[in-house]
Amino acid sequence: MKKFAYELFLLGLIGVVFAIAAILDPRFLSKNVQLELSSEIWELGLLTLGMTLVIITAGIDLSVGSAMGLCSVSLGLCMHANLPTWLCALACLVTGLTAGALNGSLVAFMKVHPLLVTLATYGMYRGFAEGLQSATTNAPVDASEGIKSLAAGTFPLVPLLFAALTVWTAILLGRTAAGRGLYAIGHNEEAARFSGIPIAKLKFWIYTYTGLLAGLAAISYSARRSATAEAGMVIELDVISAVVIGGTSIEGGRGRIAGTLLGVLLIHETRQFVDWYWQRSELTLIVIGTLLILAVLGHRFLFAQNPKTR
Amino acid sequence: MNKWLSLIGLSLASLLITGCSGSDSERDDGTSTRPNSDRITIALLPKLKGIAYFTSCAEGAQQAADELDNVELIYNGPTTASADKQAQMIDKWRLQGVDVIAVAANDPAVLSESLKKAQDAGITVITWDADAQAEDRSFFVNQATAEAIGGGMVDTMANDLGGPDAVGEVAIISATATAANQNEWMKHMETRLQSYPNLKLVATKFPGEDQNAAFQDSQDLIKKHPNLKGIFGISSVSFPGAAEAVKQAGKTGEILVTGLSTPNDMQPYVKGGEVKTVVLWNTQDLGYLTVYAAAAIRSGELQPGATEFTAGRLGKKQVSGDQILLGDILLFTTENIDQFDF
Amino acid sequence: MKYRREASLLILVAVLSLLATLFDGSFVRDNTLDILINSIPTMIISCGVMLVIITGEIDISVGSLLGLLAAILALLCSTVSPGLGIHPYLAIPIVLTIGTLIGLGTGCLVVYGRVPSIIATLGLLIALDGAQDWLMGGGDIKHFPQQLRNLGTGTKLPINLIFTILVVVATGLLCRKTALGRRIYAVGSNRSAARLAGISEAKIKLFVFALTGLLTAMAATLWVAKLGNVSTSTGAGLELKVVTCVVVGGIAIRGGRGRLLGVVLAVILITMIRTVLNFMDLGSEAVKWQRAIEGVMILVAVTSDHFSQRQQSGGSS
Amino acid sequence: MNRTPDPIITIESVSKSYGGVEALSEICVDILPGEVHGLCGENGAGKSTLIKCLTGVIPPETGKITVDGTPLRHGDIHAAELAGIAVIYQESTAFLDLDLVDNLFVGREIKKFGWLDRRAMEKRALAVMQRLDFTLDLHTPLREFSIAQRQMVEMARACLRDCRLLIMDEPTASLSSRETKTLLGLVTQLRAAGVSVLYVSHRLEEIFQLCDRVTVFRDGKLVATTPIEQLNRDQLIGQMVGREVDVLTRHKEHTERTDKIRAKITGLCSRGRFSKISFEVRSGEILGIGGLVGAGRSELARAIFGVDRYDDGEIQIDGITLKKGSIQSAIEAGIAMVPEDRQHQGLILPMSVSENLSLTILAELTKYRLLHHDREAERVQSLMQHLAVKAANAKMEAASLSGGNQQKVVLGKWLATKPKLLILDEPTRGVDVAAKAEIHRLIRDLTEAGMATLIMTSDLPELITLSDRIEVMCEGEIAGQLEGGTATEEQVMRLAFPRGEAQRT
Repeated sequence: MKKFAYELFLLGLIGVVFAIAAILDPRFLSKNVQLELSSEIWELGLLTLGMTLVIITAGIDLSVGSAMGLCSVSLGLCMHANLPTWLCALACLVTGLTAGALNGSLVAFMKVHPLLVTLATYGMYRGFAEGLQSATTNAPVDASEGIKSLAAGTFPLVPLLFAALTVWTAILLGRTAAGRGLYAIGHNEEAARFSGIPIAKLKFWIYTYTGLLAGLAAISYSARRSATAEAGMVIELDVISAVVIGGTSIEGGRGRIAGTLLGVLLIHETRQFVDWYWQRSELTLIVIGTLLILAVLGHRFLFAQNPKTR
Repeated sequence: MNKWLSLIGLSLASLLITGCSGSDSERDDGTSTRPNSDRITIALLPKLKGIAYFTSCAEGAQQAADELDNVELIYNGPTTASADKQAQMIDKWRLQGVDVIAVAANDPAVLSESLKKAQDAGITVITWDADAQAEDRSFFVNQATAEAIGGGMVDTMANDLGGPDAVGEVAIISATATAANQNEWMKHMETRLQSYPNLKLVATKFPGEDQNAAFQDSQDLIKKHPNLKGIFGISSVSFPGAAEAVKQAGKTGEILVTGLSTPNDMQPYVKGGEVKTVVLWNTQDLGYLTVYAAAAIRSGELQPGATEFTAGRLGKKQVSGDQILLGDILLFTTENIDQFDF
Repeated sequence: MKYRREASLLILVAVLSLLATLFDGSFVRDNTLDILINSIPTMIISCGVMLVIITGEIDISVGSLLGLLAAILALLCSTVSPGLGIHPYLAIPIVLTIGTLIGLGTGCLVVYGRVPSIIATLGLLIALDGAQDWLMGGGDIKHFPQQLRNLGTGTKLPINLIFTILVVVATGLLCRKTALGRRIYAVGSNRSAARLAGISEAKIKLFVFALTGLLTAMAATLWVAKLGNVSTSTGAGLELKVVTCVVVGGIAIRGGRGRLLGVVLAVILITMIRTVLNFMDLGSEAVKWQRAIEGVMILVAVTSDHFSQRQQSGGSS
Repeated sequence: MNRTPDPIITIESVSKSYGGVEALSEICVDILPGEVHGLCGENGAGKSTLIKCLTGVIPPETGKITVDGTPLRHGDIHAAELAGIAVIYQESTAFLDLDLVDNLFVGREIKKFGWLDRRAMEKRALAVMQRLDFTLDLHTPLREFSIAQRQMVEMARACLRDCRLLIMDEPTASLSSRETKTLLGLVTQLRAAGVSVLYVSHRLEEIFQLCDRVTVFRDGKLVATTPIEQLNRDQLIGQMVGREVDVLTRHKEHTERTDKIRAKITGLCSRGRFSKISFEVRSGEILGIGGLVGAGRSELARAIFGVDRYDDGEIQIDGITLKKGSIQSAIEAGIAMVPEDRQHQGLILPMSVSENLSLTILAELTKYRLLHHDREAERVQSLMQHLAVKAANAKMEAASLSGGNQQKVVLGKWLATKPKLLILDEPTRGVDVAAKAEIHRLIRDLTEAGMATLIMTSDLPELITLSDRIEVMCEGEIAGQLEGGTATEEQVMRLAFPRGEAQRT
């Protein structure tokens, strides 16, 4: 149990949010409300899966939100052209894959610092999304019936997909050679290289995977709202916050999917409840920012594994 | 052991944070989300919070809510003009069971799903300021259509530059290239410009929400186009940015800037001469009317097919089809701007 | 070659100027001063963030911080409600103090709280943005006293530019001519060695964060003075622009390396991209791609350096 | 020699413990003015802790340190510096991004009206370099200097501080023989000038050559302080390990040396690093590569292991040509490498011993692509037994092991791959005497079992006793071959020095 002490702590915090909600407005906790509000969580959840891997290798991807916007626009263009649903979805995923692969190859093969690469592509992908949208449809595109029934219909495809990917990512991280390699890279890239870990390959694939997830998230988002360049705006802040609150070290080498899931849940519930009860958008920002700092402080001072080392 | 202590500590801290801010906000706008059978809860959703335009609408709305003693008003909106965030808020209001949701839509397509769901849940949905898709709401409190706004700005500019035969180059400074409202207005502006053959649109810029960029773009336009006579600043960022750029370039009087703004907000530039005419309507009245309309629709007083209804101090207001008309566009100039305070 | 980076940035600036001159013969004459003035906020803040990055940390909260400080200054100075109408010469020192204190607070989180700086400042980026919106309440704040506006719009003498040059020169002197400056580099270059040399890493880091806060407050003041308008979007996205400039200017993101001159050139370069694109006849369709074009240029600037560096140093350790 | 009875530094019953483990207990040592005082002990004996106490990096828990009769403020770096205690650390404390002048003066800048007085600093830098008899460019960032040159800068930095006591912690660990000679000469010079030196080294030859008295620590306790004349080599080792150890067994002729060529390197070139390298290593053979630091040995090792690319030439393992610059294909072909820098390249310190050991054999431990934890534990357990790694359990962080045990883990993770060719780059640097002997024995056993071994080392006795054959490198080329066991240190050195310089020395 000691191994999961921090996860328990996060659970406790989520409990605190629920407790506050129970006192202030119990309606927030009703099954119906929680279910309805959960539609917001899937995109955040999907993106954190990739981001956890990236941050474990001591990397970062600031461009996920922008990539999601670009994917959404490409999906919109395909739907606008009345292409078959599967082709639309495929185009969206391929866009994400390509965006991720560009990040990945610059980080892995050109060895540019991931912060720099994704800082640049953050502006670039959003720029392309906006350019593409305004040069073609010049307006968001309504999700086609096909896409709607695929991702926002009665069959919970997105949640199931998210669950499956979560399990897959957790297994990848905890039970495979690749996962062990990711931790090794995060702790000490040089030593990992000398141990024969295929660093470039692994890095390339995790950024590409993150791009693919951005594509998935874009489909989910577009089905709920519409295909627009606005998709994923500033979501990267929530994604990074959720991963870090989940106990993944921004310095690399430490982190678990279980923590990330709880981080997502904590951010989601906090945001939703503050929005729900106080109805002040700016207050939500203040609370989320403070939560992020407090969580990391809490982790540092309560769960530092080895107080002897600096 | 100390883990649990810490947990308690943290929870206390978070309680404290949320607690403090809670009392604060309730004092500020006196909202309460408790439903009450004989009271009407109206949720007023602007395109974005924090700009003078919508704040003055909210002031008017609050006046109306105070007059109608059975109305509780919730006013909240996204901090950027994001349709997605608006949709999230509509969803929450639906779940909280408000009675009326009044939306200034950032994007009809994005909001459609949420509005439909709200209507299905028995909530009265109306739009104000910017319309959604017609089937997604019962009434639209129409202060001006996109066509009237776009056309109005062009007419004003042409008028200030010398009437139907106005000669010169004009430019538009918008927000982002994907801003739905601005794009809609620009479409109509370009159409209307065709009726002024000697006004030539030489450039359109998209500085986003960045003040500095809006200023820089205006500055560059002024230098690049020496024959520039007019700039349309069609967002809350680009209008003052353009006016300031004209002022600092020493082109006051030579280049005119116009756009949409509350009179208070642009008053210094109207006085200064960079802006001859500001186009707008009475925003306080808009908020006021919206709340009255919402209450009237909810109580069944105002039903489809009606041709007019009484809105407090505004008196009888015309209803045309599913549109409630606010009245004419106001033009603020140096003569009349001091008469308005919003 | 030691000044490789600076030389290539200079060449890029020259190429862009030339390009713009093709479209407008008097581009350089007409625009040099304006480009410099428009670069002021980025330039001043970059000086601080550069030092932070040299110590091996990062500060991405400056955009929100600038917004918050501008809002505070606006509320203090504005002559119309909700402004308090305080004399700017009283209000400015207050804002500078608040800026420095917030910077110091960030430093404390990083140094004593041991929160990684990217996370601490990410949290602040989000929270301060909320605080700014909270404070602004209604809408834009205008109506500033002339003494304040004069700092930004002195037509005869660009006081703000002169002041910025002073800041840059002072930063340069700090880097090259003072013990403190060398210690900032030393901490970023090898922190354990710095400790053994008797340098207090904590003090150095607190200093650079506090300085960044102070410089951000100065930039906020000049921002308000120049644009005469504070809105809730003031400062949004500035942090990314600043970090981009610092990195393109050749400051190693891992700390210890880089020169101010490169950063100054990078700020000018990145500021002028917009103006140059404005002066090229992009046509109504191409204008929509402006942000994408800027993005591509920045990506090229950030990565091209790695191409050449790789060739230079080969694969050695 | 001028002997004053009063010691300049007295250490009285100093103790310090970390998390319940006593690193130093009741240590009493005095250091006389103008003496070179050797400090010996196995890794973990407490030498580094004592140094940290002396320099004020950490405060001792009990006891006191006096300089010239005045007690030193504990845990105060500046106080120690003011008292004239300077130190050259084991790990480099250079600022690679700063230039030479900055490196010399950072923390103790010369100022004029509050500004840096660059000219004065440059002048003093030149003076101190002259005194130490070397010249380096003042404005080149240290990154561009060799390790030996950086070490010289460190020396100069210490000398600049007008120190009374200079502490040198393994100063020659990464220096070539010639550079070592320069450095030792320098120490002698300092002694003549009245500076005391506390000299920490695993290299016993240096201790005997240089020191006046030797203090030996074992497990945090003082064993003895003895004048050097009263000690011989075996006695000193005896003091360190508590028993007499056969440190460097004389080379035994391998009877089973087969003729099977395991690795064949032909015409390997890498511009600016090495050129025209050709040799063969047979199964059951240890090939030593000697040469000065900077002769290209490590670079060669890196190229063979695929860390760096090379321009020309070919590497074959069992007749199969390797892909250039790919560690993965080198490992697949059966090459393993124990790299030079244990802490940064060899191990992942924050990971557990078990995770470190299994890192190279993850593919073997998977079933349906999933890691098999039981199998992993089994393999790790057997490796740890085989290598006699001293760790409480396999879940311990690698960082918490001693240097020798860490090196065993590095060795172990590569032995797990059952390599055909094992490359060892400075395998025993910074490893204590006992662990060194164990590592040597291990290398020999494995090689006899059919592995081919390539060993790069600056430690001449190690090179000579361990290798079957020796290739000596000089300025990136092979200067000559020697037979292991029968070669002398002088022969190696003669080949290692560039032509022209050899005559002079």
